[in-house]
Amino acid sequence: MDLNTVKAKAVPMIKSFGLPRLIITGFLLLMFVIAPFAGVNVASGLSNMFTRFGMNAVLVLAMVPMVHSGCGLNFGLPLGIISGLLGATMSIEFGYAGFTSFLMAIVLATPFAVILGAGYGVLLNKVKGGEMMIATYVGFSSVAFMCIMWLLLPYDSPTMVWGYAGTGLRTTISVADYYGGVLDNFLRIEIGHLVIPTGTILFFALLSLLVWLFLRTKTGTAMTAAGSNPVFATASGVNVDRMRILSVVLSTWLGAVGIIVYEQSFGFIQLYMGPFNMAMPAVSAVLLGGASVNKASIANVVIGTLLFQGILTMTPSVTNGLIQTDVSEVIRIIVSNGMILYALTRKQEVTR
Amino acid sequence: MKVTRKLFIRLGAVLVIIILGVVMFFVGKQHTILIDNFSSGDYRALDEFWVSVDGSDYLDMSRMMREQFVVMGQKHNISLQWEDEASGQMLAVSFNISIPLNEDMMLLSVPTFMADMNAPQSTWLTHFESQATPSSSSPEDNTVVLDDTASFSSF
Amino acid sequence: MKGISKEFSGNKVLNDINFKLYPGEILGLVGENGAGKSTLMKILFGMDEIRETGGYGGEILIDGKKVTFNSSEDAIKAGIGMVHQEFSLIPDFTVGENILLNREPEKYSVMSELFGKRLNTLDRKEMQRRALKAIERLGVELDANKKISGLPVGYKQFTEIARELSKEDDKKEGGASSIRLLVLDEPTAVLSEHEAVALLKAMKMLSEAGIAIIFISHRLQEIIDVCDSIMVMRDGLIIRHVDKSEADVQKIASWMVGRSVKQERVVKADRTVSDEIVLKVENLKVEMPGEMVKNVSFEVRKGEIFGLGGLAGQGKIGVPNGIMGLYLASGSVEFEGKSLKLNNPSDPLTSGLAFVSEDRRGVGLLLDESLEWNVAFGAMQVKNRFLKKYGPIKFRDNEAIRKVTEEYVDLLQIKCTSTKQRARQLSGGNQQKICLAKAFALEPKLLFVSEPTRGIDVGAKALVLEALRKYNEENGTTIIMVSSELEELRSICDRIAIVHDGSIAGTLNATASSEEFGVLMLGEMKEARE
Amino acid sequence: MTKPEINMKNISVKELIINNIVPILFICICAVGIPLSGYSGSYLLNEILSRLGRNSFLVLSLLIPVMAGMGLNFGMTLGAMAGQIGLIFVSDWSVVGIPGMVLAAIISTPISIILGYMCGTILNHAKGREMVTSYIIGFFMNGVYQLFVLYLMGSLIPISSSELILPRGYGIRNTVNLESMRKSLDNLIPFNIFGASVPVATLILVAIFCLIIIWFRRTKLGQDMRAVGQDMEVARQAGIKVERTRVLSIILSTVFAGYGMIIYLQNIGTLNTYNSHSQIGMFSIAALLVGGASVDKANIRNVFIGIILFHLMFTIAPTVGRNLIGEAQLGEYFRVFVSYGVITLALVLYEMRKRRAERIALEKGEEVAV
Repeated sequence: MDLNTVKAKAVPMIKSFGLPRLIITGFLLLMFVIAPFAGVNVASGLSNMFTRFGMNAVLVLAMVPMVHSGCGLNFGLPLGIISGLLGATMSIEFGYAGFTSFLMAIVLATPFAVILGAGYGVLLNKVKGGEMMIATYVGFSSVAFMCIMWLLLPYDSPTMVWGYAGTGLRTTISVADYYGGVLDNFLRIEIGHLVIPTGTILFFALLSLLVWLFLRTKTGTAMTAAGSNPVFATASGVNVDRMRILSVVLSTWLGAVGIIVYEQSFGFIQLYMGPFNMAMPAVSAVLLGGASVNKASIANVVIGTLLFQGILTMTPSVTNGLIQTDVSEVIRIIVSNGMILYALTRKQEVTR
Repeated sequence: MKVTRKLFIRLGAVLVIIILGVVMFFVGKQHTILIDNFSSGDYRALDEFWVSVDGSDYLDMSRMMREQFVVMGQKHNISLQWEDEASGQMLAVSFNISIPLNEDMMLLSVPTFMADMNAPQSTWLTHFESQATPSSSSPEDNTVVLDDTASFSSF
Repeated sequence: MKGISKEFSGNKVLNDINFKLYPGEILGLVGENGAGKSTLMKILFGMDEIRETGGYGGEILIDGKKVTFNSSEDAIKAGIGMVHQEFSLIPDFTVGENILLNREPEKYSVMSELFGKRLNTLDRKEMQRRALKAIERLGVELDANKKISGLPVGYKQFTEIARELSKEDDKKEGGASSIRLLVLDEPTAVLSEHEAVALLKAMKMLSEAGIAIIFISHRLQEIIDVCDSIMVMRDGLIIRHVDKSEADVQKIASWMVGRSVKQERVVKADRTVSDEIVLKVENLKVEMPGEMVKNVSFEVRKGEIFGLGGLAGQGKIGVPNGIMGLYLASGSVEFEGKSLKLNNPSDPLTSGLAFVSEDRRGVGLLLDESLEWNVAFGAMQVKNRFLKKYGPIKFRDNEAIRKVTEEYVDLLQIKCTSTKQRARQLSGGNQQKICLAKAFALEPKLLFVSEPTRGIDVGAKALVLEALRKYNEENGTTIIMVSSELEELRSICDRIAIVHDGSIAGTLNATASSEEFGVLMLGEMKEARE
Repeated sequence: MTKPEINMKNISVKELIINNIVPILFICICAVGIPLSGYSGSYLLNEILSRLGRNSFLVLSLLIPVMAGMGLNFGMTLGAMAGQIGLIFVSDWSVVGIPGMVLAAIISTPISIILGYMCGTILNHAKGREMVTSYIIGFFMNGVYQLFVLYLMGSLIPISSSELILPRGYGIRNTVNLESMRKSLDNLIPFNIFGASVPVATLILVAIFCLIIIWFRRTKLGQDMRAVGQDMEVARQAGIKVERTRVLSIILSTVFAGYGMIIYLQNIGTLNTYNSHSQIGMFSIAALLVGGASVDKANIRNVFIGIILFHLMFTIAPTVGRNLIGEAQLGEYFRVFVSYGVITLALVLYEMRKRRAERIALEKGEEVAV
């Protein structure tokens, strides 16, 4: 095989894979290669990666429905997170424990997710073309609004409210006594340093399967078509606006479930400004996985989350080991926002 | 022709701005002058004198005192007033000092100055190394707040 | 202009065009859409488009000297001005600002020495003066300080013309000679009667001032009123170039459309078309930009191929788009005796209508999805075909979709690597066939086909028409075909209705003479003007 | 300044309210809030004057991109970063007072120009979604800024002052003390009115900037920007260099935002190295929108009305929260909510108005055709 044929084969492959993704994959591999030299245990690095993958994957999955229906990247993820937080705190307030509390959190979050999602969807239908900016700010304002609500809502479970005042929720609430780790510890695999939170990953797989199946139904197909070419969908008798609302509701609900999964793994509920910056990492993860502003698949979610979380877990330990400096925060910011920028400025996507 | 004219004007403008920057650097550089009334070597401290820097209010300095003046720029005027021990008359002197650009802190020893007013500036105006309290290198000192939501309350 | 010819990727669109123009002469240029008028004008104006597609043959002489325009700026310098069909005006600027857009006189400012010329301030007084001067030459009343957005269309048109006139003021700076020739591309199409009269008057004034004008219009009466000579183009040739005294509306119309019938009628004569009315449209009004339908009524018989013809922009395309609910419509549409809900795309679809849109890439296809999706999607959504049911949940039946797509790929001879290929990657003709397949998969009782042959090559054209004809014959499906190409309609339709100015000018049998169609298309029968 | 609409009479009262819903809402909030806060008039006046001085320049820097049709320049954070880098250097060299500010401005200018050029070029690749892109650019450059300030300063870029550098030997500390520069501009020309100190020199500077903007609108470049802002294609046909004009508008905005940041920080007196800039864009934009501006229309009047109303709310919110519910934190959250809510509301209204205008344009076109 001479050089030219290699080139001829490699160039389109790189193009379809995307240069930034290639760089980041290369970077991650490099991290794993040099990890032993930096005195970092590869196995614990991997387990960290898997744990964080489980934590975040559902949140990233929440991007998929909205992208499919043409609503763009779900910068309004905080809205779903808020629904999840409401569900979680109510489940604790009502005193459920263990796996029941996890289930109940999801069940209780569902009506909020549906109502908020529907309202949000109606709003997005009114601002077609400017969804992303408005989604960002809807997310932010709802977080700020909920900050007020967390102070005012009549919770009184002692584990959640401020001890001295008796009212107002704490900024962080431990879920250790409720649903902390219920998924992570289910069928947990431990081989030496390598730990895999099987339950969480299985749960993500289940949700992915559901989304995958949904996209193969008549409605799911209509939703994808509505995103791919709304005029075509209309001409084929699909109610595009309804499809978009449906997708927003789905995304919001997945966001709600996502945050509950995140909490059970993380061990704490973070209220107030906690959900504020959660949209960006999820957005960039799905983009990193190969999605674009109007196309996203489950595979994008899996690859993207693995890569993104891999970078996040490996860089701090490796750079710390090598140059005694933690540059991971900077790398996170540059990678995640750079990825979003790349997606926004790609030519083919502007012509939608 | 026109291109070169424009180029000259632009280069000129850039030059003017650079010069302005340099001037600002000289004019705005902050220095600390320590006026002290310590006995040093052969020179005895004065009982009492009054000092003013760049026309500020006179400050009363007694024996073994050291005062700090924060000033901007290099050229400064120092005025001293004291009571002559012999005649009981009030005497005054006013003189200019020029602080080297790279000196952050200078020590002006008044007794040394009084001993020989005509001595070069370097004899009584000397470099002073501030004994800044060595910062305790606790880990908290090394952390910075990167969370951008933190600035809400600071706004 | 001498011996001008132009090829677009092998298609000869202009062939040996020769004409002369004297100072102050008004030349009327008429022809059907696609006759080559616009291309000719683009060559004259030195547009980039021409050079990018391989330049042109022949030469242009001004005052006996050969000129070559490398860009439209060159043309402007030579004193040629052009007013395009679409306005290029900034809505929130005043008339004056628009007239002098990017040619504003400037006052010297010190800052410009430092930051470049663009920091000179505008010389408002001089702007006002030049704008007024240009308006004055045009002889119309136009307030230079009014904002464009608040003006009626006619005044926008005047602004455009005034801009061309004002360009001669630039000569002090840019060396442009005074304006010699003005090209007006269908300036009256959007004007009201009153405004059009004012425009014609302005044109006469300009011509008296020695400016030659090439005037393109579909309103023949206007042409006869105002022009000194009239040139008729068809299929890239000059058919006639006559003095106005030799022309009347009838003659011009027949020159325009009267081409020899190249395509044989292919419909079997003995085909039975029942008398049963299957579709009845009354007082249809559709708000489709550029293709407004004002009041259309017609009836279509079961099993027939019905043609809708007419010039571009007259509203024929709006008819199917309105009935299928893609654009806001009102009026009544009855299908098989049942009235259809308008403005609701799913109702006509479920009732058994289907539509192949003229906007293939915009409306007709999911460019980024597979051919399978494109073919099956409509049928899946409307007819619940290609689905597998598990309880209440309906899944796509990928196997059935693949099969049906392959079937149509064979049937319509669609050239593709696989049924999984993306629609974007196909050629125009094959994309059109996919659109047909999509419509056929719906198994419609009535099929709208809008401009099915636009922008596809000859072979594909014949195939598409053949497919339609066959489909009609074999399934007895009623087909309503909308096309700008009259000959195409005449080759397969039974009856043809001509749409003019948003309503039906008349319905003729396909065998009627070209002259009759020509007259209907130009709508001159109805609006006889003095 | 844009002249008032000629056909003012055609606008109904209802439409007038809808078009100005944001300022009206704010006037209501302030009208209710001021008595509840219990602040004295002179205190409020003092606060407003000081905030007017420190924020005007920043908000004014947003006007130019709006004029060029690029929407609200969320990328003004870039300018703020440049300004901060200037200030860090200046305080390392211990150049203080007005000369320090001037020097910081001089240092920030080339940085702003480079950043603005980058931002503008990227935005040219994302036409139609400038705002979300500029917003992300802000975040992205924040990462680069951190890389510079937290890791390279003190290691690669010489910074000597131990007051600035973290004990570990590189990176700038959380806060940079600008005490020696604090209010040096504000108090340059001391003046008091009703017990409130007026930052005369700052306001003069702001006034000069306003004049520059007014003058700029009348230049050829300003005219070109307006043309590009309204219709890129028409402007291109007329021979205006659209891309270049757009980049220039962003560069100008970035440079002025840098100066604005320096003025802002001299009033505050401390520089939060890693936070000061990150929210400044958001608050400036919120203030502009409160003043009745929209994504495609903004003028100097909007700037001042906006700053006064927005900061009035900002000042009183915590106290009102405490007086009303007994929780100052509530007021804090409230004002954050309002800031974001205002931007959301303004963006939504803008998008809806745009779609309605398209609809009306269609109907109008039809009428003419009839």
